[in-house]
Amino acid sequence: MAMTLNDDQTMLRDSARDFMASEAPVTHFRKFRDMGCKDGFSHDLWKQFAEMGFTGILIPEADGGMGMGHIEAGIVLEEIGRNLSPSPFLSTSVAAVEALKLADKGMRERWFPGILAGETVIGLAIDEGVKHRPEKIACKAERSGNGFKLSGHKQFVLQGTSSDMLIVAARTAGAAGETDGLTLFAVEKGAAGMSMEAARLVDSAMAAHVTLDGIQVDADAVIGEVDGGWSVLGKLLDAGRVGAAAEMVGVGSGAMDMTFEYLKTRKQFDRVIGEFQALQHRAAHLYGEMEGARSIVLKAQSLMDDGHAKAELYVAAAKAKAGLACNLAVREGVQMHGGIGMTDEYDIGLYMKRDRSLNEFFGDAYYHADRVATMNGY
Amino acid sequence: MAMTLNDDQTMLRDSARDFMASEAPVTHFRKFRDMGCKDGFSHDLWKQFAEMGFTGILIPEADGGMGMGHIEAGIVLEEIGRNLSPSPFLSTSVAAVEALKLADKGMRERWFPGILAGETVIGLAIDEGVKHRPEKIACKAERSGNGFKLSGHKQFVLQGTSSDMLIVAARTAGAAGETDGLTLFAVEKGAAGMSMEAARLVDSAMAAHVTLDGIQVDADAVIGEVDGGWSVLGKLLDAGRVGAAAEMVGVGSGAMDMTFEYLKTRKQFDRVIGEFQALQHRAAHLYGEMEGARSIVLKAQSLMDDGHAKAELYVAAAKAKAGLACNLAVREGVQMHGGIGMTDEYDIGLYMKRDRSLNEFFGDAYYHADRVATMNGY
Amino acid sequence: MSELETFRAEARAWLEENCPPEMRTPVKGDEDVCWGGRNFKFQSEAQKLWMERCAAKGYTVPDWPKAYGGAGLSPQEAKVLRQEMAKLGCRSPLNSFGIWMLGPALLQFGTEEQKVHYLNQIARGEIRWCQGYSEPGSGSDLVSMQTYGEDKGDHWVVNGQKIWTSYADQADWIFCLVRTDKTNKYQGISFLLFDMETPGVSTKPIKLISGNSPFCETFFDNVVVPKHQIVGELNRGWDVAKYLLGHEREMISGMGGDGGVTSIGAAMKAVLAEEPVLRAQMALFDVDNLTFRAHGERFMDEWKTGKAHPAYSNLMKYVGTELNKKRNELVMSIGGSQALEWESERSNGGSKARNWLRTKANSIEGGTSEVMLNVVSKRILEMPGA
Amino acid sequence: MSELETFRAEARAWLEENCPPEMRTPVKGDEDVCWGGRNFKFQSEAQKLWMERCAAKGYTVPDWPKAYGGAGLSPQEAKVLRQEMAKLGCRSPLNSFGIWMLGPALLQFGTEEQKVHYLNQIARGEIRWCQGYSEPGSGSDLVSMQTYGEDKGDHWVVNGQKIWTSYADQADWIFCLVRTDKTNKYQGISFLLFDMETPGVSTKPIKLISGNSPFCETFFDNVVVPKHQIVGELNRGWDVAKYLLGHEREMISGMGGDGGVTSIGAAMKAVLAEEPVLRAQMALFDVDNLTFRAHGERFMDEWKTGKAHPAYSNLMKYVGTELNKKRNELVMSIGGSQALEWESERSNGGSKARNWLRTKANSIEGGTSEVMLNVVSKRILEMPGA
Repeated sequence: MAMTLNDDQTMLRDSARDFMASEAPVTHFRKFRDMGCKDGFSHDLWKQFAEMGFTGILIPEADGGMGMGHIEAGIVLEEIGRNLSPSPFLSTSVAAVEALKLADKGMRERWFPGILAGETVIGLAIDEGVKHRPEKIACKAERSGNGFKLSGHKQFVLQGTSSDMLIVAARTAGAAGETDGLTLFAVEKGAAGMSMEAARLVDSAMAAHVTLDGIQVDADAVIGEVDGGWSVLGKLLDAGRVGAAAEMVGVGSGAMDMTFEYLKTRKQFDRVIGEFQALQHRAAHLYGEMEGARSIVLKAQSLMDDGHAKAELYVAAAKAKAGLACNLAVREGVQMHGGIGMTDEYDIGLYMKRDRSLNEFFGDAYYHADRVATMNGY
Repeated sequence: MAMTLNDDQTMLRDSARDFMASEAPVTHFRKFRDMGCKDGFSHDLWKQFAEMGFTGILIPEADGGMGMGHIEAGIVLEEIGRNLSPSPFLSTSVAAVEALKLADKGMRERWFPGILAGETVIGLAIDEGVKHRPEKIACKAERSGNGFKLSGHKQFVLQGTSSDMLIVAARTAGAAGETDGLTLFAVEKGAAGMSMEAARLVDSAMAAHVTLDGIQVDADAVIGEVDGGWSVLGKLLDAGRVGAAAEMVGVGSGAMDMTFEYLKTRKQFDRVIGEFQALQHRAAHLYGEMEGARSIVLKAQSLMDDGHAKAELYVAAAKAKAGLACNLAVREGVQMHGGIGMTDEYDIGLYMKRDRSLNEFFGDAYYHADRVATMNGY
Repeated sequence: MSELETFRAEARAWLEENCPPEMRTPVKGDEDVCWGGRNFKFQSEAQKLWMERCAAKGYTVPDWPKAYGGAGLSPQEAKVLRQEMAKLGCRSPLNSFGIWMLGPALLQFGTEEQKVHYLNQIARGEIRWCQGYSEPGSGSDLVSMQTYGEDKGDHWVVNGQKIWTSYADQADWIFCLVRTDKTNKYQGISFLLFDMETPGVSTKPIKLISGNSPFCETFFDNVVVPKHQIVGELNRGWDVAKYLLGHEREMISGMGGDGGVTSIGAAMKAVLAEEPVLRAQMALFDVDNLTFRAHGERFMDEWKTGKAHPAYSNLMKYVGTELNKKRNELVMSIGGSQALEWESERSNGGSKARNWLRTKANSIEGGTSEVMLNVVSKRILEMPGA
Repeated sequence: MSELETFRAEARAWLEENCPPEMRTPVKGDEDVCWGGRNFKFQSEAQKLWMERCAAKGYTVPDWPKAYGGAGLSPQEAKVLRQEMAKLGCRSPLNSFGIWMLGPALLQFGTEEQKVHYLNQIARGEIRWCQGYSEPGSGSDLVSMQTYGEDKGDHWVVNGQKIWTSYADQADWIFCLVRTDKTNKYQGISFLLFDMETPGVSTKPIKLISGNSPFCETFFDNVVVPKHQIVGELNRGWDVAKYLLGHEREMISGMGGDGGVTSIGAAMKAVLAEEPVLRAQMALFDVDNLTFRAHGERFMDEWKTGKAHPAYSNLMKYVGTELNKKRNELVMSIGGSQALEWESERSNGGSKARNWLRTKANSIEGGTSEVMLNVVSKRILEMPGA
């Protein structure tokens, strides 16, 4: 495919851009943050997402969704990033949906309608340590009765306490470090033995620590194959990674545009600071990094949509590059804003916080650079 | 000790600076390069080094030397670096002498007088692969008659074919990867079974590939203890590393000064290019990097002279930092010189070549950063 | 035993006897720091005792003359004292902008009367100072400041507004740059001292991205400042300010600390063992960190012996603050999702994240990195141009 | 089968039949490259045959119109042809500044007569071109050039000196910027074409740090250039030059290549396994490299559809050349002491070191990185100032 948006995609971008800018701009985020909202997002906005058709963007048409791909999901995510719009879109409509697409009909019918309606939120119970290391999953799922008994600890479950269901990755066989023997489970809210502690993050999102204390689930809670969860998880994670990368393109672009605007208006030493060549060169370099990030993200989305064998490599590179570029954008943004960039009153600091969370979510740039090296054979 | 040069050291610096600038400036280097000199250095200059007292700077007073330390050796090396003066000083008078200081009297008496007189050159036969990995030494030294029989392959032996003696690190016990079981040997020129192939390097120095084909040496060729060569080798290498770092401070400073001078005179777009703020900021940043390199090298030298337990850590950090800073200096130097920096006629490219060799010699910045991490416990 | 070693033994003995055990434990947060001043609430009896004992001995400002509340130590002795305090893990008895910033300026520019009066107050922790330099809109361009002191014979009447006044809401007095001549941009500013309780002074904390409010906006509405409260000459306040900024830069660049050579990598070994690329970043950081500590040591030794370029502190400020930002980026990376937590007990109230965000100001306050690079390039490297 | 797939099959068949086996092996060095021209010595019969067959088919310049020696392929067809050539490992039949630089400029600015004449010569590899832009002292500041063409009615008489003329000593003709109006700095330069055998033209190779001499100084001493040998309007040569520089930038940034996405890390696996910090640098480089290839692909697609900013090639030139320098630094690091060798057979005559040094010019020639950043900042980001 050509590395440019086609007409449909351009239309989607325009409508997503208008929607986020009018319904969920940074002021919307501030409002929910300042009221100390326990969900970290607005359920009303989530419904509006559904009305716009965003929540089902990746759900197949046969299941009532839009049947679109990762490029389209990324278009929405970029605008979410640019406006810091708080929502469960990335976890629910991108990562979880990608896994549920591989589930049987019963599972799809159980969850897709709620997602399409903007009523259902799904959390991802993957990470167990402070860093993303899915192959090290140790949570246990032992055969028990008609199904399985889950036990272990999960963390960094975004919107966990607001979720109607958690996708839990657990080990039905093998040991931590092995990719075989993992299984994904759909565990519903309020399951006996599940306890959660929500923690507010630096970007005001809510992330839960989840304890699974012998939770009993039926066999039909399994998403995909027993012991074969690694491939489903891989799809879920790659969707989440390229999605987080797309959101970071939005966050970085938002921070960059705001900063360039500031350079064109702020005066120091009787000159607009954008006239200073040292800042100009840094601005141009930053622009190049963000343009690169935008390109590799588009490439990775396109390969995912094509089911290309190299998709995994490009997704890893895209998550790494978007993370590095967005991080540069927010660091340069705060520095070039000077003192006011340090104040809570100005938005640039909010972009820095959001960048930090997104960089960490689904594995940071260093983790993915390491994966690129491994996939490249060294 | 205070992190400034004392009066004696300042005098030494002034005299080394005058000497190199008048007797071995870049034109001297060019002359030997352009004549395709097989040694890669001038024996006459080596004698002059001796007359200045440089060759015995680290040789104890009891052995007829100056009895000075690594700070003083570094002062000479910095001026060598600044002028790209070709000489066997680093291998012979710094690294080899540091090992020979730990040898018995017979060995010291055999070699120190020639070094003091500027007549003897010693080569270091340490590296076996393309990268510096001393713990991986595999060359064998098997017991044989009154001594040992050496076999194996060595490379990157600077001034190897001009050397009167090679210090050969070989394995009397243990296997590649172990630090125990190494022994250092003094192998004289022309030993039966030794063959060499000299290769000119990018900086016009001559480095030999050495084949040891069952070379028979007596027991008294051992430097230090049999099987205990790792600690002697460690001393030799740390002296070489901090010495190479000091030389890189000189190379980087020479390149930097030349570049700053150019920025102050070259005109483009009707302005002296040093007026451009983007170049000014890069210049100031580079200056900071070089000043940092100068500082950590001085610190490492000082800790070596004090026999401090942290010397090894600081030497590794100094080799890494000097390598990174000097590399930045030559890259910025060539770029800021523009087109003429690419010509053989201008000196800046010679600094780039010398930097590359010195960065590689005794382990590059990445190798030493890795060692810093290991020594720091992670 | 050399004189210095005798001093070391004495200092050691005094510290062992006088430093309460509670004051030998690591500082956990800002609440453990003793700032002194009229309104300071000591966190514990030990904290109060430690400050008072040090003040009596002259050890809050060891290298100041005895007449001004110091112990009159030589630079070498002061270094030995710092070493011994570090060995025992003694906390700093008193932190203060008076000690770090105003003090050195008064020692250089103050009258004898001012020195005796203000320096002793500072040394005893009686008066807490804040700094009034920046103004809204002036930022890096300090000479564009507008706060004006109108000459009324034996006093000035000051009107205007300052911003980024550290802890102004907790400070007792302010040292403040005030325009006293509107016709001369550079030589029309004076360096004034006045009480924050003077009628007309008010403050308003600024909430930062870290969630904390260490800085204030400070407003002056017809504030009366007697003429004897000027430091240095009339309209030459810029000289004092620049001198003082040099000291601030040292402080911010982190050279006043305990050396900071301990790698943060070791404590994070388990994480780094599984993250080879992150470990490599940490390794390269450690190289830079060891370098900076050696650089700081060298700079101090050159500074003390008059060999350092007068503008060199600008370089140290640039290098040190950029390094500190990098350190905190790594701390966040290694800390992973837990370091993102903002309020939880597990994250100690988000201390890693808040510290990380706080460090972003390091390269802005006290002269931005950009201004530092300008100064280094112009004054040290002597690059041409305006 | 779609039209494009039909074309693919045909192209494939033609290549298999016409590309000699020797021309399907990797290019080892500059001596394997076919540059064409009056004095070119073909390295082998196969090389000559391959160029001639391609020229006859229009495949030396596949997307040029047939009337000018091309095959008249659409951009899609040209891409397919490149893909098929890459699959078979076919060498480029003809490299030439005529194809890469002058050709596109003539297509845009040339008269019909010029197009028919010069483009066909280029396509057939008959005339080898060089570029006369830079002058000693002008460097990045091209408009300050001094080479002057005096108007003599039906011809100019050119005097002056150029520098960095690529392969001028081997070229047949030159496209050259010449000042034709001394009163107008920007609009006083014309774009002239002339034969290097014209009396008064002489060249002198410049030895580079890589040891090679791909560039010359070129001298003009009363060189007669007929008036019809101008491209574009009188005194508007700068428009032609800028257009052409855009093409040069693409070429130098490496986007014309085969994609270049293959990691150099895999081949160096054994070294990298023992060097964790170097491996991390390589990993981060691979991220940047994959990024740049995707970026180039996106740029090309946007360029072709008219969506790219006209100055965007400046950004690609900056990013691509800096990346290539970094790649070669890593190649040298991984190659270790062997890569330092300069003449040995083992090092293939120092090819790694010489390539590494050669890449240092990438960010200077065809517009320095600094000029590229200026242009991006001013024209794309619309930053204020002169």
